[in-house]
Amino acid sequence: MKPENARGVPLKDEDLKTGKVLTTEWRVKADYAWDCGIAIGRYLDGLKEGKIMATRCRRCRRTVVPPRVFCEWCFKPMDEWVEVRDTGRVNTFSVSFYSWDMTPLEKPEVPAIVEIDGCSPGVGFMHLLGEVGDNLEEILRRVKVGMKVRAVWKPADQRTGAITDILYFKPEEE
Amino acid sequence: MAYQRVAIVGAGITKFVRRAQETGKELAAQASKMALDSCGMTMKDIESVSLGTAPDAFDGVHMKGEYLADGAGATRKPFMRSFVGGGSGVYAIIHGWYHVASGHFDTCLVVAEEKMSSTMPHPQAAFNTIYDQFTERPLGVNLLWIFALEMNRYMQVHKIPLETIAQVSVKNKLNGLDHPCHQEGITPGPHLTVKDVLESEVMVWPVYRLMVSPVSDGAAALVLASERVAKRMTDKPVWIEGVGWHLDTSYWTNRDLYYPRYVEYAARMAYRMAGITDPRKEIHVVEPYDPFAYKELHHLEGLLLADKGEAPRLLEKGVFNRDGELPSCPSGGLLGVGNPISAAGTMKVAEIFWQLRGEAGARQVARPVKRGLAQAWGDLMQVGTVVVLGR
Amino acid sequence: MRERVAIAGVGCTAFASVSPGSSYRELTYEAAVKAYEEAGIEPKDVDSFVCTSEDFLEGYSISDEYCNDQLGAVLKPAQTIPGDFLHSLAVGVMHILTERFDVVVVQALSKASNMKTIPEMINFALDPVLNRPLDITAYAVAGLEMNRFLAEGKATREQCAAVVVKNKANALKNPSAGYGASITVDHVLDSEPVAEPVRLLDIAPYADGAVVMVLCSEKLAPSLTDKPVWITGIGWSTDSPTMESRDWSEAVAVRLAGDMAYKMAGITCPAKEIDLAEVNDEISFKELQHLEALRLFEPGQAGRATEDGKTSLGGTLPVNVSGGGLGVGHLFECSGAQKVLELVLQLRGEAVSRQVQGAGVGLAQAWRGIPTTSAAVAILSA
Amino acid sequence: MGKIDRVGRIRTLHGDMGVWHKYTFGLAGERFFRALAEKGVLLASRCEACRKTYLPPKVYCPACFAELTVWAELPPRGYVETYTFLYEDLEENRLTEPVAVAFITFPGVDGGLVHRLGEVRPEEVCSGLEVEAVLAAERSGGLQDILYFRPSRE
Repeated sequence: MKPENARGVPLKDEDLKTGKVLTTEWRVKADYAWDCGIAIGRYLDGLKEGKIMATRCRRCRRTVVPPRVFCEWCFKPMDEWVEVRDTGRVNTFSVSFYSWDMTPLEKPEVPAIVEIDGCSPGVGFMHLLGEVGDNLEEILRRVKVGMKVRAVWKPADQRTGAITDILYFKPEEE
Repeated sequence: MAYQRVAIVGAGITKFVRRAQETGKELAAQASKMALDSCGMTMKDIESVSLGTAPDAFDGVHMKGEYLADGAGATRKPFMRSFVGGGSGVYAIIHGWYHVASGHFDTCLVVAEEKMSSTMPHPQAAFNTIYDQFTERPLGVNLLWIFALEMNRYMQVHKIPLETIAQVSVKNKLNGLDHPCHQEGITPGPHLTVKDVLESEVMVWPVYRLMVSPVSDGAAALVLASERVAKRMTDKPVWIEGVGWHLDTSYWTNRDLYYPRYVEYAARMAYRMAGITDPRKEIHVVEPYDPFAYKELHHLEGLLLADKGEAPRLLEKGVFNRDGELPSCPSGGLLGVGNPISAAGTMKVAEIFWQLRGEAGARQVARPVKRGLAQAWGDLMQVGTVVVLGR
Repeated sequence: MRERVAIAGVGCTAFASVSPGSSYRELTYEAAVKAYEEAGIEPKDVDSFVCTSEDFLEGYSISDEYCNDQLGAVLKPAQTIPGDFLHSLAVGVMHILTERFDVVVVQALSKASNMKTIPEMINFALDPVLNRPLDITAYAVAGLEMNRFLAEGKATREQCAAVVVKNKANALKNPSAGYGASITVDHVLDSEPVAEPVRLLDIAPYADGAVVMVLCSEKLAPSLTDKPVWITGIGWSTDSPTMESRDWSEAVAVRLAGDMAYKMAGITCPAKEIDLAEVNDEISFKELQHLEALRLFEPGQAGRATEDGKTSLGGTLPVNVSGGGLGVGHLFECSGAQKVLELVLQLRGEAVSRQVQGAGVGLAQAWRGIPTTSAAVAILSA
Repeated sequence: MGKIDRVGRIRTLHGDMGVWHKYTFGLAGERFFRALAEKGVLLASRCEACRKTYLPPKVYCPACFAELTVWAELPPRGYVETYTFLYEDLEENRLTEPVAVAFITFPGVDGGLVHRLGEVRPEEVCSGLEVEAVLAAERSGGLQDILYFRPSRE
């Protein structure tokens, strides 16, 4: 039966910790100062002012967020900036019990894709939902795909021009 | 048809393990040696090397392709790395196919390697860096989010119960027990049931722990040869009849995740080249990419091997079992064998290679097989890479 | 000679030390619009898109995710090659030679200015067990190689400095080169030592920029351009990547890549058949080392030829008339693209103030930089 | 969409790739650095087919993939093949004292080691200089177990 006598020496986590096997560590300093450019620059400026800025292509009749200077469908420059509303509908969501580096969370986070009102159908961005409960059962009871939500902003003086200027999206009565 | 016909003549693989003592170079060398020995070739017979390996952030070496070069036998040879995220494991074969089909070379060694265990504090932390630094990374996103969001969308649109999706884990993890290289500890035992899967820890709902393929170290390799050389090397060459790959927009939050159009376009490209008009009849065994349980069903629909939303029902009818009409993931897949990302894709191509030659032993599917398909997926729900093989 | 591949359109942004007004997407978009305009095509006419990038240079993992929208490559065959632009060019050539594709777009860009810790990034490419614990700047590799190159009498220290003087003077005549200067050999020799004998002015400064090119099959070329430039030879190779098992003075991978490209192009005597060359000069001595590995000069002769002006504009074999990396700036993975771009302008006779008269066959050679031994070569002809 | 034509409108986002790494030494590295730590000796591995003796040793031959089981201790004396003097550290700070680094080969061996040179005046350093390894008193297993190479004493 193929494959035969495959190689590979498995180790246990302790082997690395107890020094049964030699190891060496390296903390790379990989620092960057990314140029935001035209589209994302204006987008982050807008967030600082409590606005969600989108761009619109007239030929494709598309208003999209996050904004870009080109329409990737027809490859022409976008025609105009459009301020869209800070409300929308949940396209999909999940309930995360782990942080970005797999440390368990006491209170679960609720990531979601929010379709933003004022953009083309199905167009939105990823953010977190809030005020929807802090255990799985309650969250699954209160959060539904298609549900209307509204952005909750940081106070103006604490906003820096970042996606985190929006704290989360909370449910909105119909 | 102006290009040379190309066949796979040899395959090699290492065990998939959670933490390997070997360096990435040593893993690549072990897989390459097995592939060459399996068809009685040496590096003198190899004219070019195509390496597939995923983010440098895992092995912890910048320009990882260069670091791995002497592990892939590339010293003083034409050597090129290709990188399409998780799809690299199958794309590296497509890349190798172009090396030979274009007439540049008569042989090409395809090597795929991944050593995720070097990443601290946890390999998942490296996945945070695949997200857009301006609009997504500040949210503290981890890889499971995007899968859970897609899985939930797929389940909602087609009303698929969790129990059905859990069956994929059971099928693949039990299949994986028959694979000599399967990773220890990822399958509780031969008695695994849907109930066990749904009682495992909820990590990022609706993804349960036993629905996620493990983090792994491992390597796999294949030897490609032109028709002239292949016929000299083996009496059972497996022809690369179709190759296809497509990349969708990176604005993944502007597309509906319930259906992988990029996989469909990649499959159509490969089918057109292989002269396949009715894939559901002409493909006899398939290895779709299954990093998460739902993803196998999601990809079977993208590969046009099931209508949209139909894959779960075919699963329940046993169509995708090893003794079914269209065996899917007979190897055990990423869920059952392990997921060293790019090496996992190449493991799938190797599985189809062994199945078509009738050498899969305990994993050999019941029905006769003449044509098989291997597929990988990658990036932000964005790239499909497909290879159609035939005897 | 098998079927040839044509370059039907080229587009590039300015090459500058910083590019804060554009994001990496906008930089590529600007170059793509120019290239598609020149070839008279739209993204839907393109069969395959080959992008070039390295994760840790861009600052995010799987840079393949973010390469396609700005090329219009949505739901298209697109892939990323972590190599130099010349490696991606080779992929484009292979795609077209299988006759499954007629039009292929190749892209590369540099956002070097966005990296805050470049030496640590280069060091991060060293072996974590055998080299990194020394905690030294990766320019040590260049120092060890240059010292060996000089010790074996391949060239004198002054001849290496003459390369810097020549390339920075050439750059003064290239409007898109940012690092032109009128300096002397002594300026170079007296600059601050970094990894003796490598000094500050021996090292090409970094630059930003993007290049996009449209390749097409021989039969389609007439319908896309009336001034095609033909890729008649392509080759690439890698020597052992480790410090401990490399040849310290000869660029073996460059020789092998060159021979592969010459074989495909049917070139038997490169020194006579190549009219001009754009070769990697990331560190001054590398230009001389690469010229000899490419058989354009006999071993030990490239240095003297540079001093005698043979490799200057107007010489018998002009080298790096664009200014090279020392004059235009080192563009990381996009370096090869700047070299091919120069050859396209020269072979079309559009190089104005720095036109090489009667340029018919040009060579572009790339090296992936410290600490690699990977090289690629392309032969272009009018 | 217009270009940014005022420096005040330029926006930059600072960030990093927030991972660090813990590496194993591999099968060959484990054996090499254990021998160095415990017995203070350098090992090389031999490929008969290619007639090559690799330093640092490998468990496979990069040229023919043969498994290398013949390992041997090297005489403690090596020779400087090439060297350089570093005037900058990793963070591009100027060094007050240049650091000498060399590639050291050993008789009958393919390869060698890159390491610092110590106890030597810059003008003494030359190709062919015979050197010996100066080992740390307390050895934990790794390249740091060699402090530097110095001109050999006898």
